[in-house]
Amino acid sequence: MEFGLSDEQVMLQDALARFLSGTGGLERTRAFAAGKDRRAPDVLRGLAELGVTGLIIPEVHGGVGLSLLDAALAAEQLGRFVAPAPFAGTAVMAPLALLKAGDAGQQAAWLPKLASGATVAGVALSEVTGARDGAGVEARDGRLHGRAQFVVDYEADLFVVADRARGLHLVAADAPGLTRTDFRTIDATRPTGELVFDGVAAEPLKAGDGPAAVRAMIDAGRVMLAADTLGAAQDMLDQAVAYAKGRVQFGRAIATFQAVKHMCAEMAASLEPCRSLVWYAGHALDHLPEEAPVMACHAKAHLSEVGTFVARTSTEVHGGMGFTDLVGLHYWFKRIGYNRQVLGGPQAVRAEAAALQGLAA
Amino acid sequence: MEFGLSDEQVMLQDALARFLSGTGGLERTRAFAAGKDRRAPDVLRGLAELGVTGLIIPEVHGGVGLSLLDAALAAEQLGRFVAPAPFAGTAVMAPLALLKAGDAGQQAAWLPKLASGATVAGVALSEVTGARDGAGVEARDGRLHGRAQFVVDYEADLFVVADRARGLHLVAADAPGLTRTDFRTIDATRPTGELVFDGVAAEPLKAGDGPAAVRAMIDAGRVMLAADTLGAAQDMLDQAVAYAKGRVQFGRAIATFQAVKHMCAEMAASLEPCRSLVWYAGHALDHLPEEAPVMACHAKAHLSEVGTFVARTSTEVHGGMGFTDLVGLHYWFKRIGYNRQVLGGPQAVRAEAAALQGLAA
Amino acid sequence: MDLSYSAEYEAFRAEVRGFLEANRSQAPGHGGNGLTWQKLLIENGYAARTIPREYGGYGGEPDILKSRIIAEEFARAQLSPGLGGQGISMLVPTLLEVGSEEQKRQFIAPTLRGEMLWCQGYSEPNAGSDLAALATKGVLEGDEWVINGQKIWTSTAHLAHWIFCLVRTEPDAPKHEGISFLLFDMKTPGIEIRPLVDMTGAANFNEVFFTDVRVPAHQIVGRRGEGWKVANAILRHERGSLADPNVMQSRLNALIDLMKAETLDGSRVIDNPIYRDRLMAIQGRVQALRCNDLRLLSAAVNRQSAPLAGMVVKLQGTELRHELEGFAIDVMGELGLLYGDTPRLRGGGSWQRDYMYFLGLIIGGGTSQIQKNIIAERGLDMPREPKLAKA
Amino acid sequence: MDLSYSAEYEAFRAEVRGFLEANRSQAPGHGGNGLTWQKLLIENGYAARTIPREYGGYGGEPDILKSRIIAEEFARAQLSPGLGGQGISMLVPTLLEVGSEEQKRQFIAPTLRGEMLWCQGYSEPNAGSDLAALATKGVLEGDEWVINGQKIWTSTAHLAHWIFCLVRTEPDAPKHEGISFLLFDMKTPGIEIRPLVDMTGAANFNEVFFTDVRVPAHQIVGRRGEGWKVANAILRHERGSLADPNVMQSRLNALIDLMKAETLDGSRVIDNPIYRDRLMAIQGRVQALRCNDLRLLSAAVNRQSAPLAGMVVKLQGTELRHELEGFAIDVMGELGLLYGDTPRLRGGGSWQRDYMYFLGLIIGGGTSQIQKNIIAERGLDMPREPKLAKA
Repeated sequence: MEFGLSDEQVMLQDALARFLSGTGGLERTRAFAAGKDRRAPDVLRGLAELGVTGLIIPEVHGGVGLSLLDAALAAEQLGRFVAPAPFAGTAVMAPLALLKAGDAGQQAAWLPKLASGATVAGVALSEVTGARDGAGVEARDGRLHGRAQFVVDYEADLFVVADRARGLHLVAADAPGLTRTDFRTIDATRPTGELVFDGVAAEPLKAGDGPAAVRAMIDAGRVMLAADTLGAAQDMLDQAVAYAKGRVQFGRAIATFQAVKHMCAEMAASLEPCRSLVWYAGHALDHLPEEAPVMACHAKAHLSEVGTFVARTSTEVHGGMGFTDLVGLHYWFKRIGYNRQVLGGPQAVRAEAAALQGLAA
Repeated sequence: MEFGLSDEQVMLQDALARFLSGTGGLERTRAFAAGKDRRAPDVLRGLAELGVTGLIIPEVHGGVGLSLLDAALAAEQLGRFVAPAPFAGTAVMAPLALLKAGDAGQQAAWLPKLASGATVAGVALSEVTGARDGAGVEARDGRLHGRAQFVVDYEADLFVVADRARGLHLVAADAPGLTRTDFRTIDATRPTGELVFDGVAAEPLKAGDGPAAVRAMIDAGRVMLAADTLGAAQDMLDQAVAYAKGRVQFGRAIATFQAVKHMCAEMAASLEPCRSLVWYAGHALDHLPEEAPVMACHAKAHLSEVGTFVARTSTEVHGGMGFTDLVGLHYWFKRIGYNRQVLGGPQAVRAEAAALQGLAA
Repeated sequence: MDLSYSAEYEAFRAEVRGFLEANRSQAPGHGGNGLTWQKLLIENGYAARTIPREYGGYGGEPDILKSRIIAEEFARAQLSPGLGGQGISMLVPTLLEVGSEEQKRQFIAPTLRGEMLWCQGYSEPNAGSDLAALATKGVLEGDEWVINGQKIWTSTAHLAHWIFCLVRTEPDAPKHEGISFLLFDMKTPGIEIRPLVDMTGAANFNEVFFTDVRVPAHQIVGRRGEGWKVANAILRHERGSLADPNVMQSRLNALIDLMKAETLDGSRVIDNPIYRDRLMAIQGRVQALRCNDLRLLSAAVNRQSAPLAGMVVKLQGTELRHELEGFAIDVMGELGLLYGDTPRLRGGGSWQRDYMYFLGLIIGGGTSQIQKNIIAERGLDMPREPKLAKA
Repeated sequence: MDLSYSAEYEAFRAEVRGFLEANRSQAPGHGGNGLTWQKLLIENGYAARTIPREYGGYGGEPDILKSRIIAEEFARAQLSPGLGGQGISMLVPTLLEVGSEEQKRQFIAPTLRGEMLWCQGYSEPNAGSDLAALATKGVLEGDEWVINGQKIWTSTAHLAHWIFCLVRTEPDAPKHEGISFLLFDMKTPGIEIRPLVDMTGAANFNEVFFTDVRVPAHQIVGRRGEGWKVANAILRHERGSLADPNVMQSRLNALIDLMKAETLDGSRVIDNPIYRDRLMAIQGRVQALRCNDLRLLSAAVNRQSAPLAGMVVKLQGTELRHELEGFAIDVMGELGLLYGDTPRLRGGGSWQRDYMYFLGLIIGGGTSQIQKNIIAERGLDMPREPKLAKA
């Protein structure tokens, strides 16, 4: 019985934190956000060197063969440093698609490239978690038609696309008939956009159970976003505490004011149990298949709510500075905001949790 | 343009406050709660002498002919002093029923008695605002069948009963075939219970538009409960501030702790706009018929939420004392809890507000 | 309780409507020019209404209801209510109250006409909530103040011709009594302006740096050391205006339209009971603040007092706007993340912008923590925090 | 991460189950007697497990997992886990840590057997959050303490044989150092007990008044003036136990059953999306606290540290229980108001009772404000409030 991180897991987190702070931390994120590049190759390369891109890919395919909990721990660090890097799609959901629904040839063709970071894969299944704007993709006669919005890790070479029947397909980024429309969102660290399929020839993943693979991808994707929020929110709390200790008003550090202390205590009190929830949900993905979908919903919804509270409260503790670009706190605020909506907002995800338990009418 | 209380209205409030504190205030309520009496005749008599029982009854019928806003101001004082007295039913909803749906004979027979307090009328229409436990009343061949729960001002001589078709009926408390079952609730100040009708002969109110009368009764009843909560919550805030100024811990009045001050400030900030909301909703009942139903819903729902917050927060400011019977704060807490559920809880009332605006599917 | 307007006011309303109909073509955005429009409004008493004629105003009697009617009718006609800005809203009332006759004559008229734009130099990096801690120094050398220091949150500094500024001129006086209120030209040598980008992505504010900025000694309002008093009377006016419940009402209406238009899995969001419940909860709170506003208006008209009702407006209003805008983002889901120049953007990105901007307003102009202190101490008469022992 | 139990522990679990099956008929409520049952549990190591044999315990090694397994299996079998109360949960550990050999021999065994019931005398009317302010005085006269003062929040005072009590014995020492920890018989002359009725309508607590109560001098635990230290080590244990997430889980299950059973206008409440959304939000928070509890258990087993995870349990857990119970009242609507001996009551009135009782717990054992101070200062290393100037 051990519910905690192994030494190896702590080392993974530390290594990732060292790399991400060494690679520039907030300043790298700022430069990425300000520039015209839609990828940060240095960050991606570093992650590949650390094995993060191949974290859950089996060693036989060039990965390191770790668990989805390890992936969640990596996501937490990426959120903590608001890293401008693809992850939930290319390193988690796309490999899961290949592992659960791809045939041996597809796995051999793509998994090593994903593991090495040579290929970045985007994942288009937002419509399965809730279609907006009438979007959705249909497969007819081996070709895809329709529209997919809010692709996870959209700046990609390859797309894993879920159709309305929860079948999965591979589409090259330069496939004829595929039109890409870049979106701008509040979160400059994770580019996204829309794909329009006009009879695009696609390669189906049909070795496994498509709907089951889609379910696993959604569950894992939600836990990754929750973990990302955990890391970002923890950092916002840490920044708030540090700022409050240093900021003097009325002749004393504002950290000595009970109102400020209580704001920080409330953030800590709501956030600390979230860490265990994310661990459990991450563990469940691999080991507790019956619990995994519901726990992924709860992790996603609860971290969205707590994340929103922490994002707002940390900004308040920073006073006017929190509102400016000078301290850059808004990168964390917006990252948490993005994680809230993608793959299902809190209401939608709670409704799904109820349905999964047979509680919905 | 004047949105405020007239001198007469302030005098009415003052007179009522003087009477209710003079009649014993909390101690009178305690005695009532501890005793076996289900009525407090001294309180009722005093209210009658002040004209409160006949507040909205026209002078021609022995009342004082004031407005429903005046009635809301009276309800506020009753809540403030957690007075063990019938009001929303006997002094507001029942007279409205007679005025809007009764014929001249019925009005002449009952309104003077209600005005003088000689007759107390209970109102049975909970099932119209939301039927629990399969309750509900049907009228067949001039007789009533079924069950009505949570009668407002249940300790009564006469009942005004709404059937499922929103027809209204008068039933004497001792009518053959009528069985009464007393309930005990958290709120000892306002006895309630259930009526079972086994083919009870009833006198229909059929001079006016029954459903419209029921609508007016519900709107007014909701505003009265909201006003009662306003008064009770304001008093809980006042008690919290007074307690905090007097209570010394760690060598200083707890009112000097920022956490305690902010709890009181948050109560005041959420409660103060409620006063204007109740005024507006009360005014709308008489003067803005198109707005009245929605505003009554908002007053009821919003005061329920703010009331719950204030009830809990004031108790916390009182520390352990707030939890005891020694200071008796729980009478206010429970009064607010009662007002929250009766005539529709916040969710139900908000759903009705949406439907009234044509927003529901 | 009487929510109707008397015949006099109804007549006034008709007059305003008549004016707007007749002059629509002269309004900015409808073919007219902003400065000409301002002149026309002042001549007719729809701008600078209560400012004396000798200083360039209309010279009318103060009448809260007429002011409200003017605001309502201009909003209804969707025509500009004339020039705003901190010069007109803050400096002019200040000068009228405490300026010298010469200052009134020199500054008020060009400010009203829009020829002289102002910015405000109050906040500093280390003097936010604690404004009395401000450190920008002014030293009298001969007949000039020599000013060094830094201001922050200076909106429109890059557009302003002049600044009204708090400067510490009496370093040895108690901290509230060592500040003076100075006016000076933004073209004076030694002033550097840096735009301050905020979380909305816009530079709504600036930092302003002063290095040996020389200002004629007579450009002081009030006496030396009275700057705190001069500034404070006006600051209070600013707080309520950040959370106008009528603007909130129109945002709520826009939100309802949004919920009717947006779909999730093919169903309108407005048809989802959970979202509808949240909408109604917000509507109830908006109504409470609208009624509170009506009470404040009435109290002002009838010279009654409702101090607590006024104190809670900023705290409650900015919080509610932040929540309302955030709820709209939830309504749109992923589409609510879109921001800036991007396809599929809803409402010009206003929901995200205002969600962030109102978080800024929760903080700005006195944080929520400061507001709660004020409500507790001034509104509920709770004691101030005891003095600290010297460290 | 490994949530399974090793073979040793699975065997132990099987052993506990076997015991429970075999001995069910001896349990209270199933034909057995509470004191006999307690004796049987101690003999088998299911109660007083780690307490040395010479003091009447089982004498086993501390093993957190076995303790957890015992608790789980007794709960699953719905059989009494043996006697509880403040004597067993608080006094016995205190005596084991700091009691004299004589005190251990005199008090522990009869307490464990249930022959000696205790109450706790810590809080006073003016020493609640500020326990160090306690004023009950003990003066040594000859070889007796003479005690005068008042305690409050003394649960089971009317049933207890003895009390463990904090008394100020050194009036001239600094306030934390002037308190002693005394034990005495509740039949000692001069003790008056008044039941303290609370908002739930029950007398869950008492006030206890001392007038010249004479206590033998040797009935002190630790030395004079060490009472604060003696009491404090144990107090920490109490805080977490107020919000057991496993109890919370079973309340949540009961809530779901309630929502399936209750109807509004003929529809099951569980079929209303708004209520379902609130239910799921609560379930998510319950899950977070259950996972947090698992982490604390694991940290204790593996001697790791998770201080913040422990500090937040009381604040979060009591708050969540209060909200959960309050939500159940909303689910029932008017029926949720019923309380006491009344027709149509649901769940024996437990929802209303726990709604109120958990508000009491939010306050009791350190108010939420005190909890937040602790989290900020000890958990987040934020500075204490500066010292006040002497008034």
